[in-house]
This record gives sequence, structure tokens and C-alpha cells, in this order.
Amino acid sequence: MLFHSILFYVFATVMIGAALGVVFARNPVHSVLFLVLTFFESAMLWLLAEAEFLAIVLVLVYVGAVMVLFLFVIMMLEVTIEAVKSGLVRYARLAIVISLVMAFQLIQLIWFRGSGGEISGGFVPNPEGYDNTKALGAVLYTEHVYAFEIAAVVLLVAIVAAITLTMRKRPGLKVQNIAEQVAVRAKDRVRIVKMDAEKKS
Amino acid sequence: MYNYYLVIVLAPLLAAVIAGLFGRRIGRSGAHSITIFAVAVSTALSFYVLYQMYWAGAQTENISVYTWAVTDGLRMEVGFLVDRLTALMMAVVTFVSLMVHVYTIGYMHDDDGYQRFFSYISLFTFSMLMLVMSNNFLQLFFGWEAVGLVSYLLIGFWFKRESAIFANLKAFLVNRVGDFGFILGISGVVMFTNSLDYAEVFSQADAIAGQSIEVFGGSPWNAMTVICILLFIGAMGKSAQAPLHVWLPDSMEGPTPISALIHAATMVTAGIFMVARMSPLYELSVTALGVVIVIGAITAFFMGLLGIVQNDIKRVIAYSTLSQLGYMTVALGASAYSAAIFHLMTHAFFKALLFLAAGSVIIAMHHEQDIRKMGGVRKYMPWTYITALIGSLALIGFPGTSGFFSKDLLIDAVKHSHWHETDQLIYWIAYLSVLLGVFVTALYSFRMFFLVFHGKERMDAETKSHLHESPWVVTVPLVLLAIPSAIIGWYTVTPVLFEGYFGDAIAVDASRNALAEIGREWHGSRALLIHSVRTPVLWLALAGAATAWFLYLKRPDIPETIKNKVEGLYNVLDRKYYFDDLWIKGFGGGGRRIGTFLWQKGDELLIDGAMVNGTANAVARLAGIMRQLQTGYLYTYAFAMIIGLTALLGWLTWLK
Amino acid sequence: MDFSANLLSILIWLPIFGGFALLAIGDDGDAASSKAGIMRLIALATSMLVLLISVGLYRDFDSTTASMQFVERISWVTAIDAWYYLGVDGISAPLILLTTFITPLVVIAGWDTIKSRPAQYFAAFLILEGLMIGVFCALDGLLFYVFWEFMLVPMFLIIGAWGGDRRIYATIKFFLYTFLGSVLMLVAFIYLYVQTGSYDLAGWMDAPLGMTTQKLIFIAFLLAFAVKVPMWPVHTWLPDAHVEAPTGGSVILAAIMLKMGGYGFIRLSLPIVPDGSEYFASLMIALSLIAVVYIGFVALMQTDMKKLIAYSSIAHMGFVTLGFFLLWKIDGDSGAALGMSGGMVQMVSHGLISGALFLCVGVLYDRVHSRQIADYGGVANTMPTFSALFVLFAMANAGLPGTSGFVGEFMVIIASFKANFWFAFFAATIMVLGAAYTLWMVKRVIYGDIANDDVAELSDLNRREFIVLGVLAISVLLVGLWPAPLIDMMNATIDQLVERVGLSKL
Amino acid sequence: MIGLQHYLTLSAMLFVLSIAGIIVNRRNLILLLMCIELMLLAVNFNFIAFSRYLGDATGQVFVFFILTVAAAEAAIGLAILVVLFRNRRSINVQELNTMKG
Repeated sequence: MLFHSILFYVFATVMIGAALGVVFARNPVHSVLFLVLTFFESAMLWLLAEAEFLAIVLVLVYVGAVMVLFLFVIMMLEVTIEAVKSGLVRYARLAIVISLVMAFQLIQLIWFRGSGGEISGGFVPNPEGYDNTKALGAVLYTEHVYAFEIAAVVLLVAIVAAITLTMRKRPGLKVQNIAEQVAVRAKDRVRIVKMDAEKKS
Repeated sequence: MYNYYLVIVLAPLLAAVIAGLFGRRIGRSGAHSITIFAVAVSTALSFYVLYQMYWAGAQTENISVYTWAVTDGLRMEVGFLVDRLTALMMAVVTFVSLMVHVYTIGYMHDDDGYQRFFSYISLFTFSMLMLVMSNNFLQLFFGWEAVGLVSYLLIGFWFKRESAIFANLKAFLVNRVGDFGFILGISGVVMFTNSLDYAEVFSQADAIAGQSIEVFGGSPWNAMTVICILLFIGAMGKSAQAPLHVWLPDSMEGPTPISALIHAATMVTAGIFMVARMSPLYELSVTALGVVIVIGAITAFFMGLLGIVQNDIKRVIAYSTLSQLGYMTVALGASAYSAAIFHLMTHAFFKALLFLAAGSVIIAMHHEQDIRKMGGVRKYMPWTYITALIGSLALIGFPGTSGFFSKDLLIDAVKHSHWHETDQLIYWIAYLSVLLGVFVTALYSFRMFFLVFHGKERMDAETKSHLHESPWVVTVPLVLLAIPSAIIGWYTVTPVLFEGYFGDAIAVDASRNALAEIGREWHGSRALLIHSVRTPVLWLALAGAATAWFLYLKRPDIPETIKNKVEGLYNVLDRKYYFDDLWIKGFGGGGRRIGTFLWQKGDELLIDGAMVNGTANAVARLAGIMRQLQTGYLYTYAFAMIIGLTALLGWLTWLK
Repeated sequence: MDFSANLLSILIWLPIFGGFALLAIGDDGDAASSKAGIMRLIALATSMLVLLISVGLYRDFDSTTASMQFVERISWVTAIDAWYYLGVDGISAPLILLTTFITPLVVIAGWDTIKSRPAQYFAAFLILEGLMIGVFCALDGLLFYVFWEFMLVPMFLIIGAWGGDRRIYATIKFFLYTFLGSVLMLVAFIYLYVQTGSYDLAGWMDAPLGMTTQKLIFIAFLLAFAVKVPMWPVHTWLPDAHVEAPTGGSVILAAIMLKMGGYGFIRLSLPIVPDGSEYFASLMIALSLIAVVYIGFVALMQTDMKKLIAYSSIAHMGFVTLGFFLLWKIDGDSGAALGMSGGMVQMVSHGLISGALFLCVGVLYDRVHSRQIADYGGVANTMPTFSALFVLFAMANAGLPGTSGFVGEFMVIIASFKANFWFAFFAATIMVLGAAYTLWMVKRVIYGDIANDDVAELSDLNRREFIVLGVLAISVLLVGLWPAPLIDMMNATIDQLVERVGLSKL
Repeated sequence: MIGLQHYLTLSAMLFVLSIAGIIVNRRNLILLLMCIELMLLAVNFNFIAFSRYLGDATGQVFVFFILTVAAAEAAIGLAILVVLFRNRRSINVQELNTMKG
């Protein structure tokens, strides 16, 4: 169990450090990379909490897809670093005050208000043969199948929306209009002009 | 008979509609032919009805034509009640109307609105017939307002004249003040009887008289008194009794034929007719009769005085009409309803005659109406002169003329009225007013007569060169009206007043029946004629005429001197006792000021300014403060959310 | 064909579909184009068809019974027990007929005076017609509310899109006033729903309610309906809305939308909360009489013709509410129904007369582009036919017997005399005030010598205008000379209503 | 013994950090988006901790959905960002105040 605890503290420390990096890094690209690290570390922690499936999903979906998307966008936009970060110092004090107040509140909530014997103890071990993925699947595809479907639709809509938003017609682009090509008729192509062979004198 | 009545009423209406809607198509002659024909038919049938009623002994008929509406147990119908009173009124109305129709051909000859005019006067005939033939209050009110409408349209007939359209608005509004009382009176009748039908109401009259109504909190009034006074307010408006008389002199802005027809012979007598018709109600309220007689007496005497200082030929006759209407009202108040109706009839003839004669002079003078610019017209217009003379004599009650019989007996009835016993003050006000009124009547009538027809020719040369007798369409009606003016009193006085012509149509309480008292010593027209030399009435009339002769023919300088001597009094008369000022500046101006005040201070300042826009402004101010928070920056909103979250957490942490 | 099973639905939805069809087809923004012409024809045909069908309603209407007729009842929102429940009785039928009668006239009146977006203009009127008929037919509270609120939308657009210079101010004032009122009505509806478990109006009428509840519900209804009527002192939106609205909008607003308030009182307030109504009857009568006298004076001083007629509408609608609330002030056994029928007749008649007067002002406005009385004078010289009709309508507005304006006023005055002399006294001041403001306007506009060049160049009515005003003139005279058919229609219903309202719910 | 409270504390720290990030990086939309991702991660931590603690897989299902929505949100947010940049040549939040009242 000690080993478990050590692992937890290590991962947690790294994660907090990485999160600090996300917030305070001067370069957005570094921020993103720190964020990736944060996600990795939290995946580890989730593994420790025996939520293997979600930990894997987090790495695959988040780190693999979303973070890369962030990276793409940041690099594509070439935002100047200094202009963006100029407010950092100005608002640091405010940020610290609010954060401290909130942290104080949260800690008080977690450690003192809700302190009962059973919360402060460790997690109850899972029964023998417990399979996180299977358990998740059992609930997801039975009880929450509607929500699952809706989630799928949400993703689809997001795809469509993102494409629609970013797609633009560039002028002067030469593209085919298939519908017009198929629907074309002879008379649209050739115009037969009737005329006398010779002018009457 | 039913069909006859329908034809009598509807023929003029039909003619009016045709002349009005298709006037341009049927042309001038078409318009006057059709309307005159229709009114002639009505006249003939009306006389037939009169014949049936009086000589052939037909019974009173009470017919419902159609049901206007029924609701809540109240039947509102349109129907005819034809009795002898109605028959007499029908005959008078249609006859005078016919004369005026014919006369109009001459008078309106050059006017653009020829067809329109014929349409209006036919419509008037219809409305007046509806009024007199009605068997219920609803239709009475319909006729009442409809004649008012036509009067409005006709006074404003020459609508380009500012004075004419002012006069017609004034006439309608003053009449509306009267109608205001009238409709309340009708409502009172319905309240107590739940019926509008005359017969039904009269049969319940006693029941009404026994009840009371609280007008001012805590003091119950006799219901019948309230109802009768309210109805009489309507009569005051229509029959131009003081103080609602102000519209009648101004109504002379209309063409002369309608002054004769509407504002002298028929419409203005509607009030008299109405009170006579309601005699079963009025007889039950002595208080109401007291109001009637006092108002009538004031009108009779004081409006006559005004006639002396007027210089417009039509206005002189208008004030004379006011005065004569006052006489009729006095007779009503003295419970001598028959005398009032009798005077109404004779007055209709001779006053229409006088107006038409005046009209004839006016045409000849090229629409000059100032009698100071006339004079010596007699030799240019013999027919007009003769007929005007007959009219004037009838007006002052010269023995033998129709006016003599009606007025003499009217005064006699007042003299013998019950007021002598019941209320001396009212008695002497009424009696002295009608008595002195005779002198005044004679004075202004002959003042006008002499100034117009005798004396120096004061018109300018241009007018004088065109002066000639009017065409036959004008003179024939004059003659036809002069005949009854002269002789009708002689023949009809006995049956109408003393042989119970009206029968049940007029109810008089036995204790107040002055005419019956006179009737006991009645020996026929001839006896009255002989007796007249011994009464003050004749001598007052003659004195008045003689004074007029002396002042305006013999010594024309004296009136001017008198005028300067009593300037104060003259001013009061010239300004018509300031009644016009009271109405126009007092009520008219006051109403406008109230309107402006309520509009600008009430609606715009208080409701819109303070309440509506005030609310809007308050919201706007609040929004102004709120919009400061709405910076539009994303981070402001995010920050607000964070603060909110902190607060929520705080609540969870420390307060919960 | 026999429509009678679905007559009301047809009356409601036919114009609405017609309107949407017009919107769908659209116009090309050009009022002179042939497409716009077709639009107008479609609009006219639809409204005429509705009128024709409503004649069937009149024909098959049974005036001997007080119960609902032509009933349609289909489940609508099952979860909250709301029904698509329609029916008419003697109160709603005359108003439906008025609606179907006025709308074609408005369509004709807007024929070639609307230059911009004609298809949308006519569509708005058709949709409005359907919604208004819906309000009059609905027997389900929720359905009533839906029609009631939706009705605002086309009117809002009509004033906002085709109105005058200050139209935005006027529309917002109009919308806020009417909307604020009706929100409270919804609260009352929801309360009644919670109490009775249904939206059925008949159920609400039978539901027992305590005195305090009744008072509160009455106040909620009062705000909604008083604004629509409009009663003093919540009337100030009306003159502004009228002044800014296009002619057709004014006509519909005055002729029918104002009737919604009166209809609401007689359909909802009186039968659902009789004791609340009784409690507030004195207040209602006082407000009505203030409307008559106060507004009468205000109308006198108006310089804008439309404003004058708008104020006159307020005064005349005062008679409606006066007639409805006399019931508790009359001791005897008769008179209450007289007052109520009087109020109903006054609503119908006012619909005809004020509509006609607004159309008359529209005729002048189309020619001179001014509504100011001072810009006219001597119109009779150049427009004799118009002047004759205008004077007729003015006289009707002044309550001349023989025109429809008289009937309702007469009945209400008689009924109010039964209640109290002074009620009748103040009510009857309309005889003088109504004549004063109307005829003074006539004097300044119609009579007199030609005042200026604009008047000198006026042309008389064209055939289209003549038909519209002529039809209205005939109907005004018809109702005035023979109101029996109209009154017979509602007698049975009103008798039953008086009986019902007379019984306390406590 | 590592239990619920530790995970909750960790998630609270993450959350507070992300809030500080939002305040500090108020100018840069991308960083704002990233901080929101961080915040969601903190929420997910809570869910997982409670799910584990209660032995109820539903909490993890929720995380699953949050991940889905977050992915969608990120995609659309970035798309908007790209469009914004294309139109304004800048992603400075300071210039985006058309919603000002």
C-alpha cells in the first residue's frame, strides 16, 4: 500500500507542476505540452483508482486527438507571445487571492465538513474478477444507451459545425459541378443557328 | 288605414332617397317633381285621415309596424298611433311642407344644391311624420333626432359660409343638450313602466306618480316630476325655450324655405306636441307644469323684446317664433293643451306665411336681409305685401284672423288657469308675460312690416331697378297659406277647443281644466269677436301696432334717440341677454379648456408622463446602471462566474 | 357542402393558412407587379370565402338556446388536460361575424394604398383574422390564451412595419401595455387550472372560489381586459397606436381588437368570478363613466383626426363596460340583461362605425398625407360623395337614432337609469360631448370654403373606396333601423349569463 | 492510505489552478480553452473518485460523456477561433466586445 501511496504523490506532484506550467508558461506551445503532461499524469492517477478504461480513453482521445488539435491551431495562428502574455503579472495577485480563497474553502469542505470515518479511509478494494471496462459497458449500453446515442449525435454535430465554420469558398477555384454535368442536354452545348446559305440579292 | 299611414310616411322618404342618391341623374325638374308629388300624396292622404278621424268618426288606431328589438322584456317597436291630435299634426305638417316644396322651386332656383335641398326637405317631412305619428318613445326619439339632423344639414346647407356652419353646429349641440334631458326622461319612463309604448305607459301613469326617485342623495323626488321635467328639457331644446333658445335665431343662416318649414311651422313645435302628447303624464305633476309655465312665460315675453332691436328680417321673425313658442308653452303649463295645439296650428300657417313672404322679399332684394335697407316695397310686390299683412295681423291677433282666436283664448285660458288658486306668483308671471307680450308682438311685427313695405325706399338703385314681384311658384304658396292664416280660426276654434275635438288624445285633470271653464260661457266665434273689444288683449295689440307706426313711419328719429338714452338696456337686448356669450364662451370655451386641461395635464402629463413613461424611464435608468456591468468582454463574464462560484462555495462551507 | 361539424375550425384556420400561403409565395417587393396583384386577389378571395362561410354560421345559429354551438373538442395537450375546444354562443357569434365582415373590407381598403411588401401586409391581416376568430371561439383557457397572445404578433408587425413616423414608440407602447396585462391573466389561468385540474372555461365557471381568490383573479383579468378595451386610465396606448398604424391596422384595432377586452369581461370575468365582479362593480362603473366624460372632453381638443377618433373609441367603449357591470346596481328584476345586450350591441356597432371613420380618414390621408384637422377644410366642395358618407358616419358616432351607434347607447342609458340617476346622467353626456367632438371635426374638415390647394385638388371616392364605405354605411343603417336580428342572436345567452352571474359562488 | 479525500483534494487544486489560469490568461482565447479543459479534468477526477468510492460505475459513465462533450466543445471552440482569427487577424479578447450593452 505504501508503494501505492508513493506513486500517488509522485504523480500528483508532477500533475500539479504540469498544471502550473499550463497556466504560467510564456509560450502557448509550451502550455499545450504541459497540458499533455497533465493529462498523462491524471491518466496514471485514474489507473491507480482502478478506472482503467477511462484512463486509456483519456490518453487516446485527449492526448491523441484534442491536444494535437490545439497544437495545430496554435501553430497555425502564429500568435505573438508577448502581446498575449502581457496581462500575466497584472492579474497574478488577483488570481492568487481568489485561488487561495477558493482552495481554502474547498479544503475545508473536503477535510473538515465531510470528515467521517469512512471517507478518510482508503477505497474499498474491488471484488475478485472485477473488470472495469466490462462494468462500464454493462451500464453504458443498458441504462444509459439513450444518452450514449445522444453523445454520438453531439459529436456528429460538432464535426459538422466545425467543418461548416472553417470551410470557406475561395474565389477562382476551379471545381466541377457534377449535378450540372449530369443534367446537361444537347441544346445547352450546341446552338444551331438556321440561316440562309446565301444572301438574297 | 294602415297602408295609408305607411304611404304617408314612406312616400317622402322614398322621394328623398331618390332625389338624394340619383339627384344628378334625374336632374332638377326630376328632383322637384318627385318630391313634390310624394309630399302631395302624403298631404292628400293626411287630409283624408283627418277627415276619417273627425268627420267619419274613425277610431284611434295604435298599430305596430315592426319590432325594432326585444330584449330583457322590453319591447322596442316602430309603430303608429293615429288619433285626432296626430291627424291634425299630420295635416299641418304635410300641408306646410307641400307649400314650402312648391315655394322652393322659386326660391332655390339658382342654387347648385337644388336636388340636395329637395332631398333634405322631403327627408324632413318623413322625419317629422315619424315623430308625430309615433306610438312609442323610441320612435319619438328617432323622429326627434332625425328632424334635428335634417335641421343641421339644412342650416348648414350653404356650407361654404362660415356663419352657416357655425350656426348648424350650434343648433345641433344645443338641441343635443335638450336631447340629453329627453333621453334621461325616456329612461325614467322605462325604469318605472318597463315599456316604451305610449298606451302602456299612460295606463301605468298613476303608478309612476306614486313613486319617488332619489336624485340628490337623501331627498326623494316624485318620480313623475323628475320624468316630466327631464322630458321637458328635451322640449326646451327642440322648441327653443330659454335658455336653450340660442340656436334658433342663428338657424336663420339656412335658406328661407326651411326657416319657414322647420324653424317656424313644424320642427320647433315638436316640443309643444310632445308635451301635449304626454299630457296624461304632465297632469300628474303640478311641479313640472309649474316649471313649464315659468319657462314658457320667460321665453314668451323676453324673446319678444329682442325682436324689437333686430335688423335682420328673418331674425325678427325668428324671435317672434321664440315668443310664440313661449306662448304655447305657457298654455301647456296652464294645462290648456288644446289651446297650445290650436295656437301651434294657426302659428304654423301664419308664421310659415311670414317667413315665405320675407323670403319673397329677400329674393327680390337679391338676398339682402337688413330691413334698414328696405322700405316701400309694397308697390313693387303687391301679392307679397297683402299676404305679409295678413300674416302680421294674424300674428298680433287682429280680430277675425286665425291668430286672434288662438292667442286670445290662450291668454284667456292662462287667466282662468288653476294657478290663480294654487300659486299666485306663477300665475302673475305667466299672465303678465302673455299679456304684455301681445303689445311687444305687435310692436316688432309692425316695426318690421312698416320698415319693409312702407316708408322711404332705402335700398340702392341697382337693387331697386330689379325689384319686382316674385314668380308664381312663390306667390301661390303665399296665397294658399294666407287663406288659412286668415280664416281657419273662425271655423275651427269651436270644435278644437270646446267640443272635445281631441277626445282622449289629451288628458286634463278636471280641477285644472281652464278651457272647460271658458267653454261654459262660450257662444261661438262671433261672440268672441264682439267680446274682444272689451278685453285688454286687442287694445294692447293695437297699441303696439300704433306705436310701431308712430316710431318707425311717423317719427323715425325717435327710436335712435331712445336707443341712445337707454344704452345699457339696448346693449343687453342687442347682446340677447348675453345668452350667446354664456353658451359659446361659457360652456363652449369652458369645455374646450377642460378638454385641453384633461388632455395635456391628465393624459399626457400624469398618465403618460408620470405613469407610463415614468415607469419606462425608471427601467431605463436601472438598465443604464446594469449595462455598465455588460462590458462585452468575455473575461468579465467569466470573472463574474468565478466570483459567483466562490460565493456559492462560501455558502456551502460556512453558512450551510 | 356541409361544414357545420368543423365550421369554426375552418373559420379559424382558413385565413391563417391563406396568410401563410401568401407569405410562402411572397411578393417581389413591387406593389405594381402582377405578382402583387395575384397576392391581393388571393387575400381578397380568402377573406371573402371566410365571410361566406361565416354566413353559414349565421344561418345555422340557433338563437333560442344559450348553450354552446358548433362545438369541436379534440384533445390537445393531454399531459395538462388542455383541449382544442371550440364553440360559439350568442356572445361570440356576433363578434365573429363582425370580424369576418370587417376583414374583407380592410383587404379592399388596402388594395393599392400599400406600396411596400403587399403580400406580407395582407398575410398579416389574414392571420390576424384567424387568430381573432380563434379568441372568440376558444372554450379552453389555454387555447384562449394562445390565440390571445398570438394576436398581438401580426398587429405588432402591422403597426411596426407599415406605420407612421413614430411607429416604433407606438408599437412598443402597445405591446408592453397589452402584454403586461395578459401576463397576469395567464397567472390567473394557471391558478384556475391548479384549482380545477382543467382548462375548461365551463369548468372554471362552475368552480367554487373564495372571496379573496375571486378578487385577485378579477384584478388579474381586469388588467388584461381593461388595457384592451381600453378603460381609463390605461388607455393612452390607443391614440398613439392608432395614429401610427396604417389605415387597415387602425380599422382592425378599433373594430375588433378593442372588442377583445369587452369579450374577456363578459366571457371570463363575469361568470368565473361573479362575487369579485360584484365587489369591483362600483369601480368599474366609475371608470367607465370617467372614460365617457373625461375622454369626451379630451377628444374635443384633438387636432389629429385619427387621435380624435381613437379617443372617441375609448369613450364609446366606456359604454360597453358600463353596460356589463350594471347588473349589481339594479334592484329590479329587469334591466341587467338590457345593459349587457346594450354593451354587446355597442361593441358591434362601434366596430362598424369606428372602422368606417378610420377608413374615411384613410381616404383623406391617401390624398393629402396629413391627418391634421387644420390641413383640411371645405372637403365637401371637392368630395361630395365622401362628405355625405363621412357625415353619416359622424352622425352614427354621435349616436343618432337610426344608425347603429344609437342602439347600444340607448339600451345602456336606459339600464343605467334603472341603477342610478347619476350613472345615466354622466353616461348621457355622450349625447352632447360625442356630438360636440365629432361634429366639430366635421365642421372643420368637411364644411367651409376650400381651405387650401391640397383640398382644391382632391378627387372624390374611387369605386373601391366607395364600395367599402358604402357597404359600411348600409350596415350601420341596417343595424340602426332594425337591430332585432342582432339582439335576438344574443338574448338567450345573455339571459342565461345574467342568471348565472347573479348567483353567488361563495 | 490514499482515499476519496486525497483525490478530491487533488481535484480541488487542479480546479483552483485552472481558475487562476482563467484570470491570468484572460487575453488569450486558446489558453482560456485550455484552462477549461483543465477544469473539466478536475471535475472528472471528482466523478472517478466518487465512482470508485461508491462502487457505482455510473460516475464513470458520466466522465465518459464529459469527455465526449469536452471534445466536441474543443473542436467547435477551436473552429470558432480559427474563423475569428481569419476575420480579425487576432484572437485578442480585448477586441471582442460587440456584446457590450
